This record gives sequence, C-alpha cells and structure tokens, in this order.
Amino acid sequence: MIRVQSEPLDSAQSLAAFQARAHNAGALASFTGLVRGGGVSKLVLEHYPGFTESEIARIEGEARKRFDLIDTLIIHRFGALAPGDAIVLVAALSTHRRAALEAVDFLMDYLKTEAPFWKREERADGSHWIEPRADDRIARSAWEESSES
Amino acid sequence: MIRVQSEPLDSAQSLAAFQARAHNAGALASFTGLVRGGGVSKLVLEHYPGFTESEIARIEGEARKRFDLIDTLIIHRFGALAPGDAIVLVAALSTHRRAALEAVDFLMDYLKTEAPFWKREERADGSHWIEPRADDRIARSAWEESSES
Amino acid sequence: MRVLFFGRLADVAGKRERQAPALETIAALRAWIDAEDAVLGEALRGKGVRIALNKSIVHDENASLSEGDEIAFMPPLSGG
Amino acid sequence: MRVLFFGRLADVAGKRERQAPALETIAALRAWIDAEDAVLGEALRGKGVRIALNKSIVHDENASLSEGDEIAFMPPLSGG
Repeated sequence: MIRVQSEPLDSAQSLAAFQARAHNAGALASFTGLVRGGGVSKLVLEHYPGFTESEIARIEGEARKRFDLIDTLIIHRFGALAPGDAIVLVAALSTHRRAALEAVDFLMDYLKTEAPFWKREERADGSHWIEPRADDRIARSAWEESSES
Repeated sequence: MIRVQSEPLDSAQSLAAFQARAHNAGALASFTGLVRGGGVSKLVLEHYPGFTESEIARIEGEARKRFDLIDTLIIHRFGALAPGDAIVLVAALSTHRRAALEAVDFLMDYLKTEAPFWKREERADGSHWIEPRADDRIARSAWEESSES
Repeated sequence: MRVLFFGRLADVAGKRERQAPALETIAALRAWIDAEDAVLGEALRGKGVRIALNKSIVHDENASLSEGDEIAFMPPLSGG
Repeated sequence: MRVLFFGRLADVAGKRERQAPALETIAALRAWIDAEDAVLGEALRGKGVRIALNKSIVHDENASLSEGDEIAFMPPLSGG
C-alpha cells in the first residue's frame, strides 16, 4: 500500500494496521524517518502530485520483484513538518526476516534518490533547499551492482 | 531497554513509546518476529530467567559498541504464543538510517543464535523442539568476519 | 502547454507554474525560456535537473510536444 | 547443587531441575549423572550443548564447583 499525504503520519498506528494483515508472515521490518532538530524549525516537503505516487509505485514494484515479500507499506508525508515528525514509513512483511529487512533497506535507498520530493529546511538564518547526499546515491548504486551479479 | 516478558507484546505501542524518546534521532528501524501459522497451534518459548536477560544485555552492548546508536529496544516473549503473536521486537534509533537498519539486522542475527530461548511447536502430530537453522548461524558468522576487516 | 518548476527551480522562476506557447520540442521550449528569462534558462541546465513530460521522465530533448502537454523541470530529488 | 535442564534436555531428564550431591567439577557431575541416568548423560554430550555455571557459560569441565552452585545444561539456542 502506498500513501502520499499531508496529514500527520502516526507510524505506530499504521504499522499495527499493516501487521494485522500479516496472515502467515513471520517477519515484519520497518523504517521510520523523522525530522531531526538541530536548529531546524520546519521542514517543508514539496511533491509532484500524480508523478510522485507513480514513481513510488515503480520503486515498490522493483522491491516486490527482487524480494520474496507478502506485502509492503510506504507512507510519505508532504507539506510542513516539525522536528520529531515522521516523514516516511516503510514496512515489509515476509516469511523470512532477511527478505523483510533487505526490502526495507532497498526501499529507503531508492526513495532517497528516486522519489520525487524536494525538501526545504527553515532555520534561524533562512530557508535552504536540501540536495541529495552523495552517500545516498552510492547506497542506491550498490543495489544495481548486486542485481548484475 | 530490554524486556523479557510472558505478557503479550504490542509491538506498535512499544514502538510508539520508544519513538517518543527519539530526541534528535532521524532514523528508527525495527523488526518484529511473528509466530507463523502453517499447522502450528501453539509455540512455547522456554527461557532461563536471569541468564537470558544478561545474555541479551551482552548482545545489546555489542550492537551499541559497533553502531552509532542513540537507543535500542529489545522485547522478547516467553511462554505460550499463538500464530500471529509477536515473539520479538527489536528497534534502533540513530541519526543515520544505515546504522539503525544494520543494528536491527545484527541484533536479530545474534538473538537467533545466542539468546537463551528454546522453542517448542505444537502441531496436530505432537510437540517438536525447534533447533536453530544453519543459515542463522551463517548470518551471525558473517558479522564476526566483518568486524575483523 | 504548462511548464512546472520544482524545488529551488521554482524559486528561480519566481513561480511554480508557467504557461508556454505551443512549441514542438523540449529544445524549442528551452530556447523560449532562455529568451524570456536567461537566469532561469541557465538554472534549468543545472546538474541533475530532470525533465518529465506528462509525468514520465524524458531524456530526448527532441521528443515532440503536443498542445496540452505538461513539462516539469525537477532538480535532484530528495525523498525519504 | 542445582542442575538445570532446558529445551529437549528437560524432556530427556523427565524434569527441569535436579539436586546433585556436592561434587568438585563438572566432569564429576557428568560421571554422577551417567551413573544415575545413562540416557540423560549421553544427551548432555549432544552436539551444541552448552553449560552455564551460575549463569555464565563455562567451557572448562574441570573448573571447580562449590556448594550452592547452579549448573545448567542447554541445547542449541533459538531466540528471535
């Protein structure tokens, strides 16, 4: 399931609902990305309605193809967020723990580099766009290499 | 925080409480192990009170030494569990997503092979002790090799 | 046709959306933007800027455009 | 001294706990168990069985025991 929403993301509640659909899964892995403090008063996420959802669906499809998964959950916020707010929740259900953990890792690496969001931090000294980090691109490239082997 | 308990494990609620302590963490990774169905009517976990807790504390200490973590959470059930019940919840808070995800992976690999629990499955044809799987031991050994490099 | 700007490109453009006259290719659209706002035209050639045509990534700037098309200029993404 | 059996070893022993007379080493304890219950003695030598002395793993079977010690025989673990 994919949701791109401006409403607050209650990651515990969303995980509970997702886990309830577990059926015969033995493994549930999840990752929640939170807005860090450290001088940031607000984080604003812009997205491209329609395109953002379809790109996330494409990334999810890749993960489903690559790992033996029963179900996946991706919820991503847009709009204005405060420190401590959840930006993203990714979860994977599988019969095997390795598949669930690797799928979450894979999904996060791809969301970081391919999901159409743009982030602006508001700090005391003004507003700054955040560019993707080089190590995020490297992490994603590692998956491409592993698929060729 | 470590808890070894016979009470049902509400992993969503425990995660919510853990996330509330996130402070400046940007990354929360978690894994929940669930009792699989497939003919199992009951899973009984035996533990060694005192020793089980201290062994889990040792494993947690290893993870805290190895990864840059803000906090960790390990909750493990003992007693009789039904299919769908959570057996174990492991979570890690970090400023970095890679550290959080790797710590959860590491903790699960070590719990699988070093946490003093013994599992008995009850099926229509009787009761069976579950021996650890060879691939669990291999997964754990991989961490030992990576610490030497 | 609608031209959309995301992230810092919207700041450079001064708006998030602009109407352009009917043009045949993305290359022609770029030329029109250059004439209207050279600073924006330059920013759209920045490192990592990607283009979506009707919500699909395009790499060929000579792909032909039609009336009603939506062209988006997107700086490097940062999800998750 | 208390001798504890976990997992399938408790099934073999028929109980989870047993009192043993004061013995000087784990090797001596094994000999006593062999005499009392040879099948159990054999099971305690099974692959992967570990011994904890007062809740710490011991590898040296000649480590000396004291009165009131707790010795646990544990088959391969399976947490998580």
